[in-house]
Amino acid sequence: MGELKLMKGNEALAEAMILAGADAYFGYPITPQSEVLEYLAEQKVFERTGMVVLQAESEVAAINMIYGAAGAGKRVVTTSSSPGYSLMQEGMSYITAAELPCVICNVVRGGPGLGTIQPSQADYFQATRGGGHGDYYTIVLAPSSVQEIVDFVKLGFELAEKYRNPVLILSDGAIGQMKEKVEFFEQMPRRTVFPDWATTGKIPGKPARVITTLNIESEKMEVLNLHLQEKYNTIREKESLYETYNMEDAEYVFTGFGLVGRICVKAMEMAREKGYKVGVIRPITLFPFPTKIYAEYAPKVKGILDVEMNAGQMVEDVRLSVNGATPVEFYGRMGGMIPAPDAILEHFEKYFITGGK
Amino acid sequence: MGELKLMKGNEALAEAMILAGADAYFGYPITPQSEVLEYLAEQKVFERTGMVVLQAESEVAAINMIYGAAGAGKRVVTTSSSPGYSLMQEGMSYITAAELPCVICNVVRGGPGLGTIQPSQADYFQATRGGGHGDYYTIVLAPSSVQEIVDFVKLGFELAEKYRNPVLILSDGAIGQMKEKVEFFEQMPRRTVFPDWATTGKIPGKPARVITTLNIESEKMEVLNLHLQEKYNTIREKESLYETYNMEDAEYVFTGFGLVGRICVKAMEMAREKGYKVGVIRPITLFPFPTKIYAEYAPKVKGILDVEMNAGQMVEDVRLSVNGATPVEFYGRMGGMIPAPDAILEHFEKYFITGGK
Amino acid sequence: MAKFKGQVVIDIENCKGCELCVATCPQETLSLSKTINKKGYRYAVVVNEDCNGCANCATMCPDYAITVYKKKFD
Amino acid sequence: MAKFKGQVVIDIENCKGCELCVATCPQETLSLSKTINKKGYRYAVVVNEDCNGCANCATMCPDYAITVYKKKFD
Amino acid sequence: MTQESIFAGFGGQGVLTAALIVAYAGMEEGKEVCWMPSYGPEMRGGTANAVCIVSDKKISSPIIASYDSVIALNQPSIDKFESKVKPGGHLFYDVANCISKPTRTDISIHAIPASEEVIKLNFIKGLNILMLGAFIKATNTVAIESIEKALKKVLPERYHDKIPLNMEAFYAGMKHV
Amino acid sequence: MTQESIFAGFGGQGVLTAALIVAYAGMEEGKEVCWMPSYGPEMRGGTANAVCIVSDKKISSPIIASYDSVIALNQPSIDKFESKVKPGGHLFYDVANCISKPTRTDISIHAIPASEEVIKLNFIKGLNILMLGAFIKATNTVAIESIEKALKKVLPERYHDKIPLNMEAFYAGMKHV
Amino acid sequence: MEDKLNICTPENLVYKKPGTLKIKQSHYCPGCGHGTVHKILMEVVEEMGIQGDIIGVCPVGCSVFAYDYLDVDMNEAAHGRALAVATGIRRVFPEKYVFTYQGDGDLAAIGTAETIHAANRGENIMTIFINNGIYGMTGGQMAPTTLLGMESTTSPYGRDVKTMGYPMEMANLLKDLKGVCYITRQSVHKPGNVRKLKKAIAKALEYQKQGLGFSLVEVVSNCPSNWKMTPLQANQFVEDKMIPYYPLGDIKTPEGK
Amino acid sequence: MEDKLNICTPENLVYKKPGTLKIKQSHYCPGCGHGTVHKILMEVVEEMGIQGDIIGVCPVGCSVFAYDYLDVDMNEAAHGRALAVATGIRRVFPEKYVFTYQGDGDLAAIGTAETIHAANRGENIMTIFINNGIYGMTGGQMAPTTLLGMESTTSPYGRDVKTMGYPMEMANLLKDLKGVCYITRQSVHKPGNVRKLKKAIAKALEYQKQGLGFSLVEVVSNCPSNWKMTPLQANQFVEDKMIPYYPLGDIKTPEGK
Ligand SMILES: Cc1ncc(C[n+]2csc(CCOP(=O)(O)OP(=O)(O)O)c2C)c(N)n1
Ligand SMILES: Cc1ncc(C[n+]2csc(CCOP(=O)(O)OP(=O)(O)O)c2C)c(N)n1
Ligand code: SF4
Ligand code: SF4
Ligand code: SF4
Ligand code: SF4
Ligand code: SF4
Ligand code: SF4
Ligand SMILES: [Mg+2]
Ligand SMILES: [Mg+2]
Repeated sequence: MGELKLMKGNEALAEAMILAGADAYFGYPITPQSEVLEYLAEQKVFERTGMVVLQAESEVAAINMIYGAAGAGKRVVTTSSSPGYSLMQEGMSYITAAELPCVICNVVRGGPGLGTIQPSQADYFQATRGGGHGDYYTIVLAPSSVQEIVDFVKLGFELAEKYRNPVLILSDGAIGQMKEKVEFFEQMPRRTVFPDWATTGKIPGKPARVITTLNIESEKMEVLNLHLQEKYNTIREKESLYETYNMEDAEYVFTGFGLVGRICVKAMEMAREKGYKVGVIRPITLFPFPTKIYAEYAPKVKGILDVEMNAGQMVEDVRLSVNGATPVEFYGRMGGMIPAPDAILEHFEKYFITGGK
Repeated sequence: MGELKLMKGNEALAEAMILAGADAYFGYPITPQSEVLEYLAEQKVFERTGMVVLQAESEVAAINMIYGAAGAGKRVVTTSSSPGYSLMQEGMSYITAAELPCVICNVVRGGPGLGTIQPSQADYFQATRGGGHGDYYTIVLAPSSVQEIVDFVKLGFELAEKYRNPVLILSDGAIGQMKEKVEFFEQMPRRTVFPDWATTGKIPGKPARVITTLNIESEKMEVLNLHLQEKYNTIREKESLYETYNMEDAEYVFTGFGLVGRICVKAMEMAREKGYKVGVIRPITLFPFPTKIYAEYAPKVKGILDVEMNAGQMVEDVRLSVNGATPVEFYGRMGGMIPAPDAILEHFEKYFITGGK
Repeated sequence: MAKFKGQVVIDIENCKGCELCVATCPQETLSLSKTINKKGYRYAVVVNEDCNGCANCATMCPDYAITVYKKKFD
Repeated sequence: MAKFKGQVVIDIENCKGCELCVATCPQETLSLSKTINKKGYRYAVVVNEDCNGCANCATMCPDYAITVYKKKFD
Repeated sequence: MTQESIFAGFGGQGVLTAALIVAYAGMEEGKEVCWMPSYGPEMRGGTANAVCIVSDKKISSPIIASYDSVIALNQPSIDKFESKVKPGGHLFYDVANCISKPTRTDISIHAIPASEEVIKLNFIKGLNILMLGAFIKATNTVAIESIEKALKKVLPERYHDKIPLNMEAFYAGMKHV
Repeated sequence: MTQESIFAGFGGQGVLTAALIVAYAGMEEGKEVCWMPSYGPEMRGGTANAVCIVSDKKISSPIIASYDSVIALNQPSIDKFESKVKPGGHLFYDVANCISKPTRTDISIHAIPASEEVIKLNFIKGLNILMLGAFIKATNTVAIESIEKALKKVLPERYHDKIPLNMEAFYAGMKHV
Repeated sequence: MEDKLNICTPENLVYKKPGTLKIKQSHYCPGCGHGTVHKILMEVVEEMGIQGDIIGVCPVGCSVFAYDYLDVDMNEAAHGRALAVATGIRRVFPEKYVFTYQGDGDLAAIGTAETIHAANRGENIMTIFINNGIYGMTGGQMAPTTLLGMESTTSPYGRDVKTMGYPMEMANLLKDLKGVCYITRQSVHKPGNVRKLKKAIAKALEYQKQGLGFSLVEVVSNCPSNWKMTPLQANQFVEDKMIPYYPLGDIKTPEGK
Repeated sequence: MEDKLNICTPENLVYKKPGTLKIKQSHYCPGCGHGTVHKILMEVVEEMGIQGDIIGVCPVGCSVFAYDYLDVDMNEAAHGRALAVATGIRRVFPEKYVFTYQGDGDLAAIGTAETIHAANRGENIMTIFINNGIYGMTGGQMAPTTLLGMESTTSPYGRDVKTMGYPMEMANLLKDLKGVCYITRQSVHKPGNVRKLKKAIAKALEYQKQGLGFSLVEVVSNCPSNWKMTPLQANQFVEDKMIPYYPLGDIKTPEGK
């Protein structure tokens, strides 16, 4: 096992890209994720692995550089934060329609608007419902620790290339800025053979490759859509990930993703100390959402408290999953505020014990 | 009552803006909505009402021109179609955070990507869940006829100004292109007094006005968010609109928005001819979604068939509304295809009568 | 003194009748047909034998519907 | 021959000790304090009486912390 | 009574206009109308069509899978829409623009020598109006006077002198039903 | 054992570094650690703080509402964090930087003449390390050797000659607990 | 008749469609310059023998379908983003030839930032810029390059400088950027011009081979359909109105103009 | 002592903070040029007596908080969109004065298209362009204007022309656009320059009053914090390195340069 490092989430993210054999990074500075580009620049990655790094003129340009390099069959990645990621929505729609594998990380900050640079989870809808136009989904991974950020870069490229679909790592300002112990995987080689759909230059005797998202005839466009939907269904079946804690005897469930998932565990520990049988479900993939695990436990528990750093977004997926089988309550903080474990416990008691509200 | 005109949805939309006393239109050409800007240009609107019209260099510029002019207290409007509206997502987040009234129309085409220019409803998630970053909602009106397009421009400005919130008219390529009889409202005067928050130039003795979405301290940003959420709840309570047809004795419900709502009515008529007691619920506001009417009928019916020109988006709101009280099935066409009445009937029989699936 | 003789072959189904070749021909060798092709366009036809093989027509053709041959006679 | 006499008033709490005024003063009238203000900055102080009221210091001050007076004596 | 028709042909043959004239005529008579064109990016020589619905009652769906009448001005349109005529409905086509004849027996098929007639009238552009005449004669969707009024609305001022000529083509079309 | 501490002061006083040293030292000892800084846009003279958690078991939440120890290098930090010390916990503050003293009685309060000491040592920049010394002495969160190792990791090469001086400040801090 | 027939033999062939074009009838309107430029570009690719070493990018615009005609690896791009997409490809494949083929709406309106920054970075890319003074694909709206007084669907009474600004001269705008090695303006309205265009494209690719940086080959083209003219009238308009405002010739060369 | 005290009287006042600035200490770092430019701009507004007739737009960047200091109606703008926002205001309020206050990252990177098109349309707007060769707000990343070899957090080994392109000279890029009436480049590193800047801003607003179109007042400024220099060192760097590359003076005037 590799040596342990103490590293910022954003720096670990950048290091993991290099180790994953990424061919290129295109990005634009924005707090709280500028350390990614800064780390890559400082590392002289071109000398390390031949990876190219470019500070684009904007997020719109960056995501389209990703489209170009991914279309050419290379392993590419970009990062941004909320306002910047909003500017990438047209590009995301194109990348998904063209089925180009790539990894994007949104280090979410508090919106809407310019808002604050403090951590938030208010981009959940945008991440899981496709903020861009058309019927598409990006695979969404929600890390809760610096270690998971590293692991999800590797997993992200694997899923992206397996399904020819972009993978979004939904981080936040806190995970991006905090330092934790982290262990890295071995340096992976950069790709030398490219997928046959990639535009690497026409191969004599074979038809020229075309990367396009245009289908003037609706009939053809519907065929593309049916294909995409089939792919999404496969992903729903095969790739959903989650973690549970103390669910065996749980009468109540705390649930939250990313950093909040961890805070829920702490709140659960506090609740158990007070004698409440609480368990935790932490979704790891937000698309596909781990619907089954909620559906499975819903009939067995007295209620679910969903906690988020937003006004209530994932809670819709939780409700869709339990489909009325158990009450689902919500507690959230907004605009960069982080729910503390004791506040979670307090709201739990309010909703489910003293039955207030 | 004014004389009846036979007009294209897009042209009627443009004419309604003029009559509603809009001060400015900023937009960028894209099929299938370019007729809007073209009609305004042809009409010499500046001579008619003093309204200014500008073809922006891009959709990103257009939405920010809207931000500027709306911030200055003027009545402004823009239109686009799917890829263009995706580029406006950062701007929408800013406009909503700054609470600027304005009307936007997305004449939806089939995505994702460049896709097709044929009609679609695949931008429902983007419209109702805020395609941009942060916790925000735009009021969404879904016209099903050329007449409603006209009515909703007027209603749109009223709601936008009442709540200081952008209003999105979610049209589609078919409604935009088709001609129907339409009756217009009287020419309304352009605003001459402006809201006191508007940056019209500092008034001596009063503090200077500031339009901003920035709140470096999370505490302040959370206050803004709480205010916005409170506003959205008021809107949910007060402004939800829908239409029902033959629900009195309905055993089954067809539901769909916009053009599809009308097609559902035709399918319902065909179903009734075959002896099935079918009713129709057509949501008019997509945000706020008319949850109550579904919740009210859910226990009384044997099932709901939700029909959309997408892979299944509004169906999530229907399911959240009925919360398991009755089965909700979905039938949709994608990529610019339009579900025909007989196909709806067929799927209804498959799901609920012959009990297939 | 050497004399050049040219000849053009026109792919009439790909011709869209834009007339650019007709207008550019120094020898007035080309003209548009009375009849239309499958796509409904009148198409370019050779109307005299004075073609000198200059290839102006083919150079101008946006639908690459013209092939040109040229031979020197002396 | 006329002689100008100047005087500056420094808002020490708004001063950030950037020294731009100190460096630009032709009369070396300004310098930074040993002690710090509430914000923790050393601030500009007058160290001689040669001020001629040229206002260079105030012109350069990014924190508009300097007011300048000038009087003609003859 | 409701008449759901579709006019189809090459871009440039004026099928959209023909359908629009019917819509205007229907409006003249206080009927409910809906006109839905096919639309596409700027490309020449493609096929175009327009659905026109005229009805006494509110029109629910402008989207329909089968038609009371199909007016086809070229072969591709015959091929595409013959099967979509409702049983008992009408199919009108221009003889000169038809290579393989429609074959259905459960609908009334009208072979109109339209091209021939307009050449006689030396009014090539009148092809769409001539077919319109046949359609109106067979279906009585709207009155002739309404058509004449509609022409005024649809044709730009500068072509109003051509209205008599258009009506001539219209009557010529009626003759053949 | 778990130690949840927060180091707070003016930007430039080195509170983030002090907390980071503890985290590195904890890692040296194979403990679980988490370091969470406050962050903001490029602005000088603001206040900064960093949470440092050192524990024998997996750290669930890096977000905590109350602390075992608060190390406050200026008055605003004392004001903000005194109330957030867990009963029985520690509050360390620099006498010179304190105008109104903390008043709680259910926690052990350590008034450290840090500024005074570093002036004696003529090592103004050592303020943070000196406070660190007091904190470690009182809580034994990590061993002194680990701190020394951590310094090597945290300080850039070019400052390694300053490590002895830093340790001096560290020991000076310990003296006052 | 005799000698006419037998001169149609390979050794007498002087002009034919290049083999680097796919066999498919184009969707372009009769007389549209796009077809001519496609042909010339592919002639150069064929003659340089780089069909397997070149990657193209076509953004949306009438030429978005270029991939149906150009028999080389192609990427469609979102409106205005061709040079960002091409930069992505260029950076990961430094040894390939990369070109973009963009309209004036694309390159000079929504794509302005991408255009200027790719040029300023000196991306080793050739951009073919089809200036037809209009948005063709979407039905004839005003482009940044639309001439003053020229009618379009969004300037139906002619482009008015007071509210719509001046026709943009992109070649001029880019010429002082140090990353740019070659800028030339050509046309396809006469055989001689078509031949000059071919030389220009060959030059641009030659410079790219030498790694000299960004090159822009502007083609003053036409749009008969949206100009509401016959192809011949359109080319006359190019001669009489477009070229006087957009004069032809080299604007910047590596040798220094 | 005596006479010193009694000269501090209104009639002897020669310089004081303009009344058009709010009473709030700025968040800017010590010696930052933003503060000086704010002051000069407000002096002009005060002297022209247009506090009630001017509307400002500040995009995100260190000066996003300008609305905390400038006592006039202000609109914050998204990064890069200041000139789109200002165009929106300008078009609906033709009779007001409108200005934007933008950084180099904002105006020359993400906002390139908005900048060029507002200028080309000749929007009657004054843009104050703070060129400090860096992204200040976000902690010192490379800007389009960063000098070759200059270090930033994203060019830690100095800006390398091969991969990062050349420092962009926006004033030069814009000067040939016909919609532009006035372009000047000034600085605030010496009292004389600060006084020249004031004249330039006054001129620009004067031209706007006459409706002459777009004017750009570039200010070669500093960023002590991210340049990792003292304010004095930073101003020396402006003198020694920035100005040689970005020479001061008028680049375009309505009278013709
Ligand atoms: C984001 C976005 N905005 C607008 C459009 C619509 N659109 C497609 S092509 C085009 C412009 C075409 O003009 P030009 O680039 O000059 O190419 P041409 O067709 O004239 O060759 C526009 C506005 C789009 N597809 N995407
Ligand atoms: C869409 C978007 N991208 C990126 C950012 C982050 N950001 C804020 S300001 C800024 C640039 C600041 O530099 P500059 O414009 O030169 O202003 P300065 O701070 O140097 O005065 C950036 C990249 C943002 N807020 N929004
Ligand atoms: S080759 Fe020359 S002469 Fe012969 S037809 Fe063509 S243009 Fe005319
Ligand atoms: S130039 Fe080509 S397309 Fe045009 S008429 Fe001649 S052959 Fe036909
Ligand atoms: S006014 Fe002039 S002389 Fe007086 S202190 Fe300021 S700079 Fe020095
Ligand atoms: S210039 Fe202003 S802020 Fe700087 S030291 Fe002098 S008075 Fe203080
Ligand atoms: S619309 Fe214009 S540019 Fe497009 S193909 Fe037709 S003629 Fe060419
Ligand atoms: S970071 Fe730079 S630009 Fe921003 S305030 Fe500080 S010195 Fe000024
Ligand atoms: Mg064009
Ligand atoms: Mg800057």
